[in-house]
Amino acid sequence: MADLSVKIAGVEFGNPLIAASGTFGFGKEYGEFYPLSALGGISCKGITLKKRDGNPSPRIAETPSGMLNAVGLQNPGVDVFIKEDLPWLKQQNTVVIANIAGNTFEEYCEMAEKLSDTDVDMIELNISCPNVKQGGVQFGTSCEGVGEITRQVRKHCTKPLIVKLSPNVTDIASIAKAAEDGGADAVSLINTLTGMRIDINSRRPIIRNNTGGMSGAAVFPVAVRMVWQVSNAVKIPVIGLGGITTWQDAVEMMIAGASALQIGTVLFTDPYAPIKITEGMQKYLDKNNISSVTELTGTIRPW
Amino acid sequence: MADLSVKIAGVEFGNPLIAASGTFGFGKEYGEFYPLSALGGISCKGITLKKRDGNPSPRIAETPSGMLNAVGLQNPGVDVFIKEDLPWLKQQNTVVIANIAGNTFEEYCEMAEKLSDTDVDMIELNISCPNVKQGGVQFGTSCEGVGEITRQVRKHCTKPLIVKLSPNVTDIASIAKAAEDGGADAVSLINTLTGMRIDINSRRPIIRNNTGGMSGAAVFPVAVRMVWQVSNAVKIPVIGLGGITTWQDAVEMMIAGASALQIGTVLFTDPYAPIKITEGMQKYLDKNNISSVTELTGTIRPW
Amino acid sequence: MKYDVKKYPLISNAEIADGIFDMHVEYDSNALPVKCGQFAHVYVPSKTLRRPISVCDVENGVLRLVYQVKGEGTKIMSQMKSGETVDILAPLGNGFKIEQGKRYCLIGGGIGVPPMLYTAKQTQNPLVITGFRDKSLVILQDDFAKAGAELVLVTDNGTAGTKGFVTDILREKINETDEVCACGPTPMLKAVAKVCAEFSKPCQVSLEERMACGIGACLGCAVKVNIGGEEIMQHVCKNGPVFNAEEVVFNG
Amino acid sequence: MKYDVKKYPLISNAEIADGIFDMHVEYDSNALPVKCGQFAHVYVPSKTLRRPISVCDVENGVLRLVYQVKGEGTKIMSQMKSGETVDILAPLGNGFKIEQGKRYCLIGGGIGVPPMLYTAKQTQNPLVITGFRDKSLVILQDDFAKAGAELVLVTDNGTAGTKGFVTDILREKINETDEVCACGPTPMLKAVAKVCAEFSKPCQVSLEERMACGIGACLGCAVKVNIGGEEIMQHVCKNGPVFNAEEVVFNG
Ligand SMILES: Cc1cc2nc3c(=O)[nH]c(=O)nc-3n(C[C@H](O)[C@H](O)[C@H](O)COP(=O)(O)OP(=O)(O)OC[C@H]3O[C@@H](n4cnc5c(N)ncnc54)[C@H](O)[C@@H]3O)c2cc1C
Ligand SMILES: Cc1cc2nc3c(=O)[nH]c(=O)nc-3n(C[C@H](O)[C@H](O)[C@H](O)COP(=O)(O)OP(=O)(O)OC[C@H]3O[C@@H](n4cnc5c(N)ncnc54)[C@H](O)[C@@H]3O)c2cc1C
Ligand SMILES: Cc1cc2nc3c(=O)[nH]c(=O)nc-3n(C[C@H](O)[C@H](O)[C@H](O)COP(=O)(O)O)c2cc1C
Ligand SMILES: Cc1cc2nc3c(=O)[nH]c(=O)nc-3n(C[C@H](O)[C@H](O)[C@H](O)COP(=O)(O)O)c2cc1C
Ligand code: FES
Ligand code: FES
Repeated sequence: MADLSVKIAGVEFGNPLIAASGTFGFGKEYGEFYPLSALGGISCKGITLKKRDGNPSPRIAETPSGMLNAVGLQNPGVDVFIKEDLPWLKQQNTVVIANIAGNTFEEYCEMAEKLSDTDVDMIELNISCPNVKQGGVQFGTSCEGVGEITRQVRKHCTKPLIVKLSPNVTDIASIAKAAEDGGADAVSLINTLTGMRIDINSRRPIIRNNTGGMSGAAVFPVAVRMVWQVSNAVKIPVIGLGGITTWQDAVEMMIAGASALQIGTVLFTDPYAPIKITEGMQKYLDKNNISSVTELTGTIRPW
Repeated sequence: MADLSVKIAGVEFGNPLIAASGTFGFGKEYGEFYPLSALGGISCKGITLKKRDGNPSPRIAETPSGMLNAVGLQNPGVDVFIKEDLPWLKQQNTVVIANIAGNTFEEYCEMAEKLSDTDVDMIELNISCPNVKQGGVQFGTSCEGVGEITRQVRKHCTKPLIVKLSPNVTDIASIAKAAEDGGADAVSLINTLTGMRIDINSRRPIIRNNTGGMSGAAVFPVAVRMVWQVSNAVKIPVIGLGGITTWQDAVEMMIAGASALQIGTVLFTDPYAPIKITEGMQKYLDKNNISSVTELTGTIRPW
Repeated sequence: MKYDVKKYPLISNAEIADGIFDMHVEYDSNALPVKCGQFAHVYVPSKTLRRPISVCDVENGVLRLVYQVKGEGTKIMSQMKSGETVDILAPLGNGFKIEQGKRYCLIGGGIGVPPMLYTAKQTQNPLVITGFRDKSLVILQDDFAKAGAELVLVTDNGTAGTKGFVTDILREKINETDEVCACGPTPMLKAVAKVCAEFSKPCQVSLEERMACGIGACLGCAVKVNIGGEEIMQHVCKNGPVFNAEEVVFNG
Repeated sequence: MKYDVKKYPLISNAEIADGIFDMHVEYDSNALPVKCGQFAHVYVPSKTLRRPISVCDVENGVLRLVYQVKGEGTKIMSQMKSGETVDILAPLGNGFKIEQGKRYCLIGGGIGVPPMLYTAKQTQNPLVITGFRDKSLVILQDDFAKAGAELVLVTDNGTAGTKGFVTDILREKINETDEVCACGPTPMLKAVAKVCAEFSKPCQVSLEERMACGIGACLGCAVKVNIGGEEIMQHVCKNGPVFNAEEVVFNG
């Protein structure tokens, strides 16, 4: 049987599938379907320094082969997370990644410091949340911003540091390079593509926040393209996400250059998707006599 | 019966639906389904100064609710277009828009000059073709580039000038503003979102050009968002496109801020889509006692 | 493992009123017992998001979902045929809290009527008030009758039953009951809550919000509730769909 | 108006070999006459792009499409049932040029076999060579026999008919014929073209390319052809799918 485990920045994952931040809460709910150890890891709902209520509803809209969301970082704050959610999560026998967002450099640094004192496995810097003014997106869309925040947080962070990138940019490869130069141990991409839907009867945007972040199968080709571009530009590992729906998509994303994967929206269609995707990958590897899933990474043969 | 006609930069369109460049050739083929006067206008296949063979095949891939293409501006060159295609097109009783792409400022200017001496109705500046190095995309993704090329072409162009914008940018509103400041009479958006698909068996990109431009329903929410942002930023009319599939989409895009619309990919699913969409809009307007389709433009009620 | 997704054989899927369908699927209620007011999260082929539909009834191994065709998803649902299977994540949500010995007034407005049937069956001699816009939309009257409910039908335009609103009847009869449960459009729920507050009767309302996960993980379906003076965010899929009316911040 | 899209009633859609289906739809061939080698552009529900499938046969008001399940689109096609309608844009493309009085050798490889049936019916006493990978994939032998063709069956592994390649038979028999028409995988077409060149026989080949519009408007399905020494781009959907083998730039 092929080996599904992967290693990112020194951290071992039982398989390359990580639940994407914001789609999996702090794990409890999906843990009622299957043991969370079925997943390589969990990127927790984005947390901020202080508790946030998030945006008013509606926060969700469907789009062709995808969806929009503007949850707006509803979360209990980093202290409550550390006290109430992390201990349970750490017992689930899966890698735990804290996804953090802030208004200011200081907030990011303070959270990174607090989390560095816990047994969380990795920290994912969310500088690309398009749904709140304070989602760090002001840092996430310029090379200077990404470089600077990564450098600052790096100083306060003793955990492996993933920087999560926004696809709403002209040149994703340079942005990734800036994260690498700033000291990131890995990059994850893509966060959501900003989109909008309008109810033609009320002429109101369906999402109360007017715009929302698009995810799901629709964005997959954009994600594959960006993962390919980024993995050609940086030496640190790339965690690929955005629209992965089937095991074939998972394999494709790794071939494009990803060392690990995250999945989000597909969970809403089928909560068992992670199980089906890992099983499919396992069979594919065995059938093709590939002994380790890591052998897929970046094996694209561009024309 | 509600009036479907719209006016963009002084040019009258019988209805707001324009065939999108590259999806409709020079009109002859779809003219075998219905008279082309059923359309408000036609934006012709992108033309270049000299004949181009385009990219090798495969040029097409399907994606969830959309497609990728990398045709690569195959076209007979501006002189052949003027001599062989334009005369026939001008007899079809619909607005004829020449979509032009070039390698250099000079090429764009020369084409604009040649076309200004014909009876083409409008010129659409394609500075956003992601599929050829020479598609003007180097101008299309920075404010300076867009401003400069618009200014230059403007000097050589006596026809109403539309600048077509790429969605592969961080800040679409500033880009549109640069086009307006450069002298554009209108902007059209969005061109395709760059994407990629890989055949997991051969590990080759499905598209021979490696990446391709994504279009179709999948991109609609991104297009609506950008049309809304742009129409808030500029005073010139906005032509909205990207993924319009149903009459409801058409209405939604106008509510978001579009004064006219283009449709492309949906033609491949259903060649009769323009007829169905205009009929649907007509019924909607009549049912809601709206006397002119122009009354929809920009009537979004953001939260 | 508390949750499960299963493919249930579709028994029938008939149009019972203008654009309203009654879907019956085979369901083992011993394996997955359902409380009244809970909902099913239904997978619709080719759609990304499931559709939340209240359980209308569970009896003799049959789960009933009564739904109105609104957009594309319910349209596709309405075209499913017996012999196919329906992929359902159920039961979800908290459901109505029913106490023995109380007489309930159950109010349904429009497509909010269906969950009241199963609720009626869980209560003794309930007063059921059903309201519709027009006679073409009236549903489930026979079923409520069979369930032994005292049944009142009102329509906005008087084309069936009494002309008027459910709250007109509620005002008349509220003192014959101990507690009110309601499901329907938000303006109706607000009006019902107001009457209940006036008469100091406890009132439970079933809310709707756009959903993704359906289980409390994505935080998509937030509603603001006021609990002990503090406004907090709760989620329709997990903390609801049923809330104490007095705690709901209707304009939130 | 040269083109039309119509919804044709589906008569049957049976699996006739491993993963290969035979779809029959009602078709008025007087209204829309079909030439052999032309194709149908089939709408697949929930998909953006139509699927090009060669016409296998047209007879007595029935159009036949024989297709192999490759990916999602053909999978969905294979699940369509009689009673439904199929949305088809047809006939498209140029088709084979058939001249009276010539004896044709018709070669089909794998899923390239189906268009050769209708072609066989348009020619007199054709020699038909059909090649498959394995016996589980053999199709349409009875139909060719009924059409009065001289029929040869080969398989790569010898599990049915003669073991070998279509070109082995072609070499043996080419001089009994005047012209060759072929459809199948590109390596086979290349090999067939080479034999024909050797024996100086004219050869027509039917090509495949990924398509969007199907009518020559999107320029998606380009192939390079060499016409009179000049390499130009043509399109499989409009200028093809049938090309003179000697003009095709196979590595283009
Ligand atoms: C707890 C709960 C119970 C419900 N019970 C019933 C029921 O018993 N019968 C019934 O007919 N309807 C019920 N609804 C409403 C039903 O979910 C929507 O009418 C349905 O989702 C519309 O889907 P659509 O694809 O037809 O519409 P579309 O507008 O095309 O749907 C687009 C998206 O918006 C969501 N959406 C649209 N309207 C609503 C809504 N009112 N509430 C929640 N999500 C919505 C859809 O789920 C989908 O994600 C219930 C809703 C909730 C939250
Ligand atoms: C002129 C012509 C005639 C054809 N005749 C037949 C026939 O009679 N029987 C038959 O079984 N097949 C035929 N094919 C091939 C058939 O079109 C493809 O197998 C089919 O489109 C695959 O669709 P899918 O959704 O199953 O595969 P997917 O791989 O999921 O399709 C994805 C996209 O790629 C396109 N695509 C994939 N493979 C091909 C291919 N080989 N050629 C063209 N487009 C492709 C699809 O149309 C679709 O747009 C023909 C192709 C052409 C061009
Ligand atoms: C409901 C929802 C909430 C999300 N919240 C967060 C978040 O808090 N932090 C974050 O970094 N990304 C968040 N995301 C983005 C996802 O982590 C992921 O980047 C995106 O959805 C693309 O992956 P997918 O297509 O597999 O869902 C959220 C996405 C969804 C759908
Ligand atoms: C096959 C194809 C070819 C295209 N060629 C051109 C082109 O030559 N010039 C151009 O400006 N846009 C071109 N486009 C982009 C379209 O005009 C349009 O911007 C895009 O497809 C989005 O609209 P849609 O989703 O309605 O197709 C092309 C698109 C497709 C699908
Ligand atoms: S739908 Fe996900 S939290 Fe309610
Ligand atoms: S498929 Fe459009 S030109 Fe052939």
